[in-house]
Amino acid sequence: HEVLLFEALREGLEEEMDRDPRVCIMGEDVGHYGGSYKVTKGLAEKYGDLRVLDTPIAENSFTGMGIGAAMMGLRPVVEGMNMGFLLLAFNQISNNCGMLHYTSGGQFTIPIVIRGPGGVGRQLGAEHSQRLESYFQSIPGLQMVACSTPYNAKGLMKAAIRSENPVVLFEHVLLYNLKERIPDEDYICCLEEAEMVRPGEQVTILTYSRMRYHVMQAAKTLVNKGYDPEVIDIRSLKPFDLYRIGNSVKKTHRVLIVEECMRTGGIGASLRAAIIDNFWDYLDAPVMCLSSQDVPTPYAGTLEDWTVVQPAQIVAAVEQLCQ
Amino acid sequence: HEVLLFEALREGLEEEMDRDPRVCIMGEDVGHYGGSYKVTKGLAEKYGDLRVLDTPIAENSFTGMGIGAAMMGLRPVVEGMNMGFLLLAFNQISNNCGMLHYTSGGQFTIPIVIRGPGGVGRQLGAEHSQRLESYFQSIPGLQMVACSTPYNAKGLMKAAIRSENPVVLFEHVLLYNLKERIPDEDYICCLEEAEMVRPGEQVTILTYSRMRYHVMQAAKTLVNKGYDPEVIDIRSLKPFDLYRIGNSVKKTHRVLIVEECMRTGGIGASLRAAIIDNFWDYLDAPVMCLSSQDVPTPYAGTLEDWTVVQPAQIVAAVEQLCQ
Amino acid sequence: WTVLTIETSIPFTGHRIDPPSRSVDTTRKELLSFFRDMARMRRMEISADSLYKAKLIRGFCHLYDGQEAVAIGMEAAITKRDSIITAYRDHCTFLGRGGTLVEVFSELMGRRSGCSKGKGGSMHFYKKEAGFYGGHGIVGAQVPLGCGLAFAQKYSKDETVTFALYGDGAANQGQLFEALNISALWDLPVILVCENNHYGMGTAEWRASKSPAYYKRGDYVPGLKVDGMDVLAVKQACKFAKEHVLKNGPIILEMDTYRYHGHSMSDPGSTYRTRDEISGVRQERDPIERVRKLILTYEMACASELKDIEKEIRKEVDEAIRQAKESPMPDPFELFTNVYVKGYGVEALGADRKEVKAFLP
Amino acid sequence: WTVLTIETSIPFTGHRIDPPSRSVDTTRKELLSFFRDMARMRRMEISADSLYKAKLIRGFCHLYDGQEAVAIGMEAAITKRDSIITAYRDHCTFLGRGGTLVEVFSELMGRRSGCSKGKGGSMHFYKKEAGFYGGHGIVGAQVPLGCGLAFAQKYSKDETVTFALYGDGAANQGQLFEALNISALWDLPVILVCENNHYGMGTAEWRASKSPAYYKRGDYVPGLKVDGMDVLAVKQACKFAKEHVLKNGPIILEMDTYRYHGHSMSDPGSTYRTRDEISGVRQERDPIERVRKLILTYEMACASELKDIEKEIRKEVDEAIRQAKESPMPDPFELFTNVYVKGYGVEALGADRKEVKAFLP
Ligand SMILES: Cc1ncc(C[n+]2csc(CCOP(=O)(O)OP(=O)(O)O)c2C)c(N)n1
Ligand SMILES: Cc1ncc(C[n+]2csc(CCOP(=O)(O)OP(=O)(O)O)c2C)c(N)n1
Ligand SMILES: [Mg+2]
Ligand SMILES: [Mg+2]
Repeated sequence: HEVLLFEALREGLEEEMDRDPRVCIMGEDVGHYGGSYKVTKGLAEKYGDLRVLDTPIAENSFTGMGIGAAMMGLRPVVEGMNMGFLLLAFNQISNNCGMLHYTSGGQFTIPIVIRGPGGVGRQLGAEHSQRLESYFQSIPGLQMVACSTPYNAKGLMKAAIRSENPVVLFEHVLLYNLKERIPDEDYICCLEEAEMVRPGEQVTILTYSRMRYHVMQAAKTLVNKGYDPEVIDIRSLKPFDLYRIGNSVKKTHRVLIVEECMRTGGIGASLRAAIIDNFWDYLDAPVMCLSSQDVPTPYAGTLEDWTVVQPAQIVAAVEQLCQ
Repeated sequence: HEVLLFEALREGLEEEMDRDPRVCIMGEDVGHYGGSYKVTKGLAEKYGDLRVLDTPIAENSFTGMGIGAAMMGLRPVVEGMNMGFLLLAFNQISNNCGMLHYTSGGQFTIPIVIRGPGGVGRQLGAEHSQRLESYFQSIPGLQMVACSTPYNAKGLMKAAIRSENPVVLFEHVLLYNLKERIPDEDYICCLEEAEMVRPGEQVTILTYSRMRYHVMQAAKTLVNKGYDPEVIDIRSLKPFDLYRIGNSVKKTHRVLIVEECMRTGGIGASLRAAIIDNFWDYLDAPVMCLSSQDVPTPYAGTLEDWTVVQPAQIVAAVEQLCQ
Repeated sequence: WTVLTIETSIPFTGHRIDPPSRSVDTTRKELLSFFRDMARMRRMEISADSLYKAKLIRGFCHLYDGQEAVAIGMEAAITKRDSIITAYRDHCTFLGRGGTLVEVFSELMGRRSGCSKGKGGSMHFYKKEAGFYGGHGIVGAQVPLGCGLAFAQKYSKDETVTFALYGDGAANQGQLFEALNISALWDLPVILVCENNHYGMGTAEWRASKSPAYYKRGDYVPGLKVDGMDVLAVKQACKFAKEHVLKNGPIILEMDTYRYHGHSMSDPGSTYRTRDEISGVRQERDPIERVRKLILTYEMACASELKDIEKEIRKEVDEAIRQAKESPMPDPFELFTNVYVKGYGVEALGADRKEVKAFLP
Repeated sequence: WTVLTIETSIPFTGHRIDPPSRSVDTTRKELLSFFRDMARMRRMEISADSLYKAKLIRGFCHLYDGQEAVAIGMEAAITKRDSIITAYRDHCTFLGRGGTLVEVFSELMGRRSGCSKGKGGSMHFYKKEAGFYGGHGIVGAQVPLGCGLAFAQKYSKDETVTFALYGDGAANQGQLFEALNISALWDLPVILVCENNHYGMGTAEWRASKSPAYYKRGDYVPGLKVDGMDVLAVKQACKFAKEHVLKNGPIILEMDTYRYHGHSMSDPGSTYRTRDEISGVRQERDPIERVRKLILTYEMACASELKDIEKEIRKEVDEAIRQAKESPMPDPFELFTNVYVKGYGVEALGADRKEVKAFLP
């Protein structure tokens, strides 16, 4: 059946809530209002106020409460109305989501999912255009995935809920209305696996979330120009799927990373490091990385566009790499 | 005169407080108690309760208050009793320290200094062994420096206070008692400059903070083995001093980074990326990076030691690089 | 008729404090200026709505219509040396501080002549020289900043005060309680103003607050409940509060108010409240109509004179929009200015401190 | 003498609630076990102090001596199906929940047989099967977790409750106010227990809290002030609180208590308070001496029998230390276990999900 991405997320939630009575949802306006991006629409009616919980605007403590509930065996899905607000909950996410399993010598697990929209788009301005994957990536014990299609949105949501590890699921403000036909049957996506988007021979382009679409736009142009790029959506932002990534590098010997993070401290920097550590000998050219500019996201539309990587830059980078 | 590192920091604070009546200090137990690492000892007596402010345990809001005060022209120095506690203030640091200058189109500056001890050491356990430079590095608009000697501790403190930008000054729990003779005259260290620790010809070792001492221990062994490493303390964690770093790379053609951050999302990853982007053509070998393990810091002493890079590993890495 | 004394709509309710008198002094001049200023705000917000629908404004846009009396009453009690800080619903506060309509519309449309050069947008208006400290997008995070401003005021022995505004939803953010405690300990001249419009996005106050008596939420800090639809009551309360905090440290003012629009432009504003509720407030409590009635009752002006004022305002607003539309989009290089303060010989510090390495497409 | 009724030292003070009676039922058996259990805690903490001085314990080590009555009185009122969560001063709470001395000393010395395998240390004791949820190093951050535990209890209709403990310093953390509001809205069975030992590190309560009446700090949430040095008062209050929260949602208990030691091992504990103050509390309010006196007054045992108990305890503690010292240091590979839950065929996920790439020197 055909669904929009936000509906796919909702299906994932609903199926897991049906499957496992321990799954519950908390966040601001997730209940009666149905979620500001409609991801939880209708769920409060179906599951009641004890399983779909509207919270006050208190990110730090409702995230903490989710973690506490997870320590006791529930499987809470915590929504950051916008991912950026979870900066207020950073301590809980870092110290308790990420490290409690360790500091307790394995006694407790934290099977929580933290999810919500992030990324640059719609002129939402500086605070609402965060790419928290760069801030969160150093947290040990946390897994991070980014969805980019209705198919993988649903599959990753379901896998994240079933995981015993704390998982952050990144959604993107600009992708909620993507449409796709997805299977009617139950399926999940492996949390730790990258997704082959377009097989190719000449250069490996690694990307995720919204930048996947800028890359695919560039790929079209590149193909017209006679290039044959391989496009991989890395999906798992921590840990990286170095198996699939490695196979591609061994084939193409050239890598371009395209990310929406700012270049300092982004996912691209860590990914580049991992590739150099593991596949240096296979590289015929420096690993390139295109990132957003190191600036707060400006409001004005023209400036906002210049903040993130545009398809033309990707085309140019590939041409340079393949010289 | 000869001072311990924590005394050097105090001297820096005191001189700037004498020089500029707008400088004030806030934090937990910084006043009557004198600071848990004695960095502010005696200052409350000298400057009174309005300039040296004991706060409740409320990191998020006293950091916010420091930022507010800075908007109005004060130059607050905010102490994180341990840097790790500032995870609670992440939102204020990211959105208001880092971005307010930008979102206000330049109307406001935030001349605040945020400082405190961090790093692995003394078996302080997971929450008290954070290396927040990896979490903070993506924040646009923030400058970050790490001190490593009494000389640069004082010089960076003074420069940070005088800077119109928000500066995070990282101190290290294990370095407060380092002793050194420092000038009697007024001096500052440039915030954006790396420090040459040991000139050499064969390989560039980039490091900072406590790892500088592990590197220097390794350097001794390496010299005995006939190697000639150049050691640079990068000091400025954001932005990098690519001028000095570049000159070294152009000379040695080999780079080893030694950091205390965890390898995922650390300073090393960004530094490696910057070197590859800027000096690829000068490299004769892959840029190597030794980082802490991607684990919460365990309490047990033996495990704690294994978490961070040890001198023997540095020696081995240099030998491999110089093969 | 130089000074006129008017009763506030309802008495103030105090918490740990004796409330001020209901009798408020005012003048014809003041009431007419209240009328004009509030009507200008109203018109501005309604035009912003149209511009949004025409896609000239994008992103977030939180309108203040319904709440005008708070901004105007507050200004009437203080000077520009006092400070104000608020959240994202900030257009009218900016205007109240002396900002211009052109700056407002330019910023809303992301133009160069916007008050933040088009880089801030709707949620980031500021006016430093008039004591307006923004304009903040993260719910509640402006309150510690506000307490910090008050600290700086005390530090420099200015005898000025700070009004830190936040909503009923924000009232549940922990940082408010932290900052209030510190401000009380340090006796800071800060007034926490809770603009209770009864909804935080789609959530009614009682669903987000166990105790929606926000003027009491400071517990050990005194509070005052004010009819925020009555500009004279607001003025009286703010005057009272300013005097109080200079002597005794913080106070909380709860302004009982209402937003006519939805939360932001994507919210129709009618799924979590009834249309009757909205129209009831419009009919019975509208802050502009209240002043219009006063002016007419006391025969300070006639109905057609007020209509004329409204017509003038309409023109003024249209003219401002026209000018704002003419302002160009920001220069591309503005992407890199104001990240860091100048002083290194660079606009923005990239990986390389010597130079920005940014290539625009 | 099966059941004996004893008056608490002082009456309870209630906030928005009628306090329970001062008359507490107890038995000889209970009083003797209180004595033994508190004496064991005291001895354990004092031995930890010695081990720290001998450098066998490193890092942080926050001792609980002086506060024993809180842990013991609380346990007497509840079962192991109820949950407890606390901060870093957690050794005795762990013991109270049924943890063993060997696990305590092993963890303190970073040994394999520690309750957290030596990886947590002093601040990270847990005992899942007995409802002890730690042991947390960040001031105040355990309270939202505790409220979350209570949420899970309500969710599973367990009729059990959670005691979330924090200090007078922690009482100023915003997350407490947030979590309390949510808990009140959701009617959660959570008891917030403020262990007011009057200092947060070097800061006296009144220097950190404008209102140090912590039992009232919940504002709209009821509270009870309890003599935390009187184990029977603590028991009575906790029983009362448990019943209350199952029916009515949260309550705050303020336990008036005292820590004899400095904050942690690096704090001599005498720069911000007088030695007289400390010795005064020891002489007049010591929780163990109070129980000793009761036992002697009611002739439930003679002085020498109590001395014998103390001697036994001393042996028990020494034996536990001996055993703990024999426990080996953790295996190097433990560095990588428990980062992620198993399930991918790897212990820890590195950059490469197939295998850990870690080389130890
Ligand atoms: C920390 C944070 N959480 C959530 C949001 C999203 N958000 C923006 S406004 C708002 C409602 C705030 O309501 P209130 O404080 O009553 O102010 P009002 O909008 O009514 O003026 C929410 C939830 C945010 N901006 N920041
Ligand atoms: C968020 C945070 N800030 C600061 C600290 C450092 N710190 C540890 S304990 C403590 C004092 C806490 O006092 P209180 O809550 O009264 O508990 P007590 O130690 O008296 O049991 C401080 C400031 C911390 N661990 N976490
Ligand atoms: Mg509201
Ligand atoms: Mg205390």
